[in-house]
Amino acid sequence: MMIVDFIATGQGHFQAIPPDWPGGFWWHWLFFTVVVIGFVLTMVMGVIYIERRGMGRMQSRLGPNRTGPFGLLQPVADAVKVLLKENIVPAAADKLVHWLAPVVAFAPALMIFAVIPFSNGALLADLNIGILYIVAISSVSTVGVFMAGWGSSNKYSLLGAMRNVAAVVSYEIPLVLAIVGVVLIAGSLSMNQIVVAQNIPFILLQPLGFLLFFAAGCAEINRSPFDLMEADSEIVAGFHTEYSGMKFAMFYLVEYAEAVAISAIICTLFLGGWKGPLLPPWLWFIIKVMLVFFAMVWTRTTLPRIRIDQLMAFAWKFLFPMAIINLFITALQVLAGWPTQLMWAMIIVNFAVTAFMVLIWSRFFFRLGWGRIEV
Amino acid sequence: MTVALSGKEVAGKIEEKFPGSVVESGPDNLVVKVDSLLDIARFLKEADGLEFNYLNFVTAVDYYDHFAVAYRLSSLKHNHSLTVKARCYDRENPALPSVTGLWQGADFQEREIYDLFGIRFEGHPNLKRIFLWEGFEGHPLRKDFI
Amino acid sequence: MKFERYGIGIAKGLTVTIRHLLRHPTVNQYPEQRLNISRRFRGNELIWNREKCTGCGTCAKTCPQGAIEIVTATDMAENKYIVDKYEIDTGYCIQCGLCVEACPYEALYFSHNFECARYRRGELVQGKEEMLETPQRKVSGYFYPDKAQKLPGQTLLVEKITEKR
Amino acid sequence: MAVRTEPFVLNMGPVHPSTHGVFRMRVTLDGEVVVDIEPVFGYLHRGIEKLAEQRTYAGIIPLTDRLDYISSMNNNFAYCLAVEKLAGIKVPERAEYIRVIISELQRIAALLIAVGAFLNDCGAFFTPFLYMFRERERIVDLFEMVSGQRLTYNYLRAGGVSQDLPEEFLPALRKFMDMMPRFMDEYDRLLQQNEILIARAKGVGILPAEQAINCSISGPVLRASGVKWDIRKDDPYSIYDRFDFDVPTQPAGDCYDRYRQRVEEMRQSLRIIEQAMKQIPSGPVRAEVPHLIHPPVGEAYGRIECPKGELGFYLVSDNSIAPYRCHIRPPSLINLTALRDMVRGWKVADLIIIFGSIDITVGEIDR
Repeated sequence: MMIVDFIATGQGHFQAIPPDWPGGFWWHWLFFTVVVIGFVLTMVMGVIYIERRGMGRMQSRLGPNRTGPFGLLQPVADAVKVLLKENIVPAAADKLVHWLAPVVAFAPALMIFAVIPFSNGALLADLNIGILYIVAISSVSTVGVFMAGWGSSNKYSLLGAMRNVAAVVSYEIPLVLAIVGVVLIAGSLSMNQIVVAQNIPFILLQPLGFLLFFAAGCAEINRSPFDLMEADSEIVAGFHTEYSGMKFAMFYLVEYAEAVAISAIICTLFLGGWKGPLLPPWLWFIIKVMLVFFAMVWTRTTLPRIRIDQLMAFAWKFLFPMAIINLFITALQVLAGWPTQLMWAMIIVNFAVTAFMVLIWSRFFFRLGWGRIEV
Repeated sequence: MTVALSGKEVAGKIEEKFPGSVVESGPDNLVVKVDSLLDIARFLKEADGLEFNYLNFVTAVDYYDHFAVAYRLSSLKHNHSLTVKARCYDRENPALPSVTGLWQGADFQEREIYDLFGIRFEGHPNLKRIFLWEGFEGHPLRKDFI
Repeated sequence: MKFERYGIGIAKGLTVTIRHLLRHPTVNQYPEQRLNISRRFRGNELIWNREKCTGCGTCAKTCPQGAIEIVTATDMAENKYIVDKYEIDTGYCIQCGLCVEACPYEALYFSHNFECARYRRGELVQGKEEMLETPQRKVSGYFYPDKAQKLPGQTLLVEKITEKR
Repeated sequence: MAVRTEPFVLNMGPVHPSTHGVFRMRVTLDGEVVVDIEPVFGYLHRGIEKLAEQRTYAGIIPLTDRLDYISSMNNNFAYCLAVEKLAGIKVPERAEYIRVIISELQRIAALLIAVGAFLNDCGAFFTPFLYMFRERERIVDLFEMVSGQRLTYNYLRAGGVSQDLPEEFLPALRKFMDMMPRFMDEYDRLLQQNEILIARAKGVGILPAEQAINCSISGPVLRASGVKWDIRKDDPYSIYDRFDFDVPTQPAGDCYDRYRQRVEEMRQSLRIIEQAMKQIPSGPVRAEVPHLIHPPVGEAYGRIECPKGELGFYLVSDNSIAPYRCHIRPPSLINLTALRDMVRGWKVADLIIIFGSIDITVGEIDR
């Protein structure tokens, strides 16, 4: 029904122009396109720097510190180096698919940022189905990844791509279910509305939802401990084993752009987005994105990788039932009107529920490593 | 402390069971006939009081007129050890029975001896060259290999 | 197997890594920050004492790689050998130190210099003149404890505090 | 519904991030499940046994450094034991203690790498590996002080060690010994109870005790299968009978047990060093041994418990200055015998960690 509406009314669904914006829709569109591209590129450089330096320090070494002040220009140097490299295409590769794969993977990663608010109303398109749009778009990257794995005609690539497809298909479900809890409380699918509705960050109201979303999001974008699509110790580099030069740079960009995207979504849905005292909203937003990304770096530094069957079991036997239960409890609370009236009670109850559920579920129903598939 | 069993004592035990199979016996080793090597090996592995369940290593030495293949056996239960040798006089096409059926640990080592000395082990499940590639000429650890 | 659940092990691990974030890194920045190498350093270069060498060739015999080439002539008047050619191909040298240990006249030492990379293989061959002791190339204390005493002490990582910020 | 699948062959290595060198496995996979595996060796074959036949007894010691290049001191030790047995050389007391200290330090260093590499194979992105390298670096520093080099030490000689310990060695070792247990606790905190590691490694790649013995497995892999067999205890060489230490074993013989076994062995090594440091006497460190040894005709087998297992040198002498035959018993190679049985039916990811838990060095496999 909604899609029919959307097509029929066309632009009508864009809430589009904030009232004080000088110029029309097209200026808005042009400005934010530039902002989004600039934001993604600079943030990718920023997070690469954070990842390498932060991980270096956690591993008792320094990380890159030679190019520029504090090594800040290292991502630039990397980019220049990788762009100047020879572009090698395997003889047996499916040339067209091999060539197209990075583009297909990159476009959705960029498109996600269209609906992410940097400040109140400051976003490319304030879709009233923003979160649905994100869910739909974000899994398109998988097609690119699978094209890369298939087109390279390399067995490692194929293994990596198959793992990725399996993981993304499974993890979409808990991801979406974790979002629904937030949507229920906020009462809107629009990203901007969700932020506006957060008088307190939703992580307090939805602790279990946050955990589920964080785990599922990490799996969705191949961050450790779910990075087994490009597990370097097992299948060399996974789907981009055969990529080099510019195309490899694209995949590298996709990897980090997706990480930034998931961080941005997490901080929009759970951490209050651009809201914060004193500092300007866009700065708050960037700080929060960086913090979430740092958490990902932190887990990547510490945790071993899980196996593919454990990955699937984790999605279906742990995250999925937990998400359902979380959704059920949230729905009851929303029916009872808690989010508006008994906010403190909801915080306490939900934290208790989270701890209780995790304990019970891992005590009786699920343990990592159960249910190995025998041959 | 691992006790090195006297070859003479063990030779006596073997002679009882398989008369005429021991060629020579010294204080710490004994040399057996190639034909009865597998039987003796099984006897050494299973006989009470010996129970050599652990094969430390297998190796060969080229003495120009013959190859001596040495099996160093020990028993983790009784903590004693023994070196059993077999001599292979054929230089063109030396062959020995494989002991992989008794001690799986001999698998790679027999392949290694095959590779580097050219001694074939009959009954080995996968007797291929191990370090050098198929088609390499000669067997490097033979003394006449330059 | 009580501890296998609830994420306690994961949380413990996370504390360890975050604590390392606040510690000093263990690495040092090589060209600016140089550590003293061992007093007994066995490097790529050898140092030869022209006065003490009698040209007996023990070093060449001991060398397992055959990297030392020594050609001598007999000086009948003084009843000794004259070393015509003494060459070490440091490209073949495995720095085992057996030649230094074998020299009966204490005429061969290791050099304490470690930055001796070359661009060409041919430059790796050390001739007679390049093997003498110079201020840049000090004698290493390998096998000669009295020489070792004169060298600066080795910087040890065990003495570097990395646990506190 | 049964899906019809078709196995395919994957060539792992010789250049692969986690084959620990140039080792190759032809893996037959059915989807992700390992159906068959054939290890292929020889990419690092240097013919050390053949080379040894043309070198003097002293000249072989640098060759042994290059066998298992992360535990060179132990290789030297095994070789020197064999030569001493062959030529009947008596080693001075102080040299024996130095050997034990050095060899146990080397064991810690090698086991640190083994554990670190195993955890790295499990996917902990270099963190445990780098932490353990940090401690290994401290040990290597001590070795550099003693022998002048950081990897190929060439320190032990038939009849002792090449030179005495420098006087600053024992204080530095003391400092190391004081800090090491703290770091070991830290490693345990990092990953010992990690749920993911337990899920990955517990029950994976089980090696039963009978099969381990039958396959001539030795070292930590054997002990992790529950066989209490340590050459230091059961056939004490050098002066190991003077020290009080335990031989830890693990019950199950899976990857996690092998990992724990190595950590426990490090602690035991620390105990041995502690005692040796207290007892070390002064005196000469090298027996009067001629440069060119002419051992009597005969054969000798010198073996030690090296970090990978039983490392032995089987020397045959013909009374010349070079051994007639020098056979090396490589623990890495022989420990791989059971690999095929251990990995069949597990997944690719398990193959990597099972292989990592065996802990091989290709320099020793191929020789």
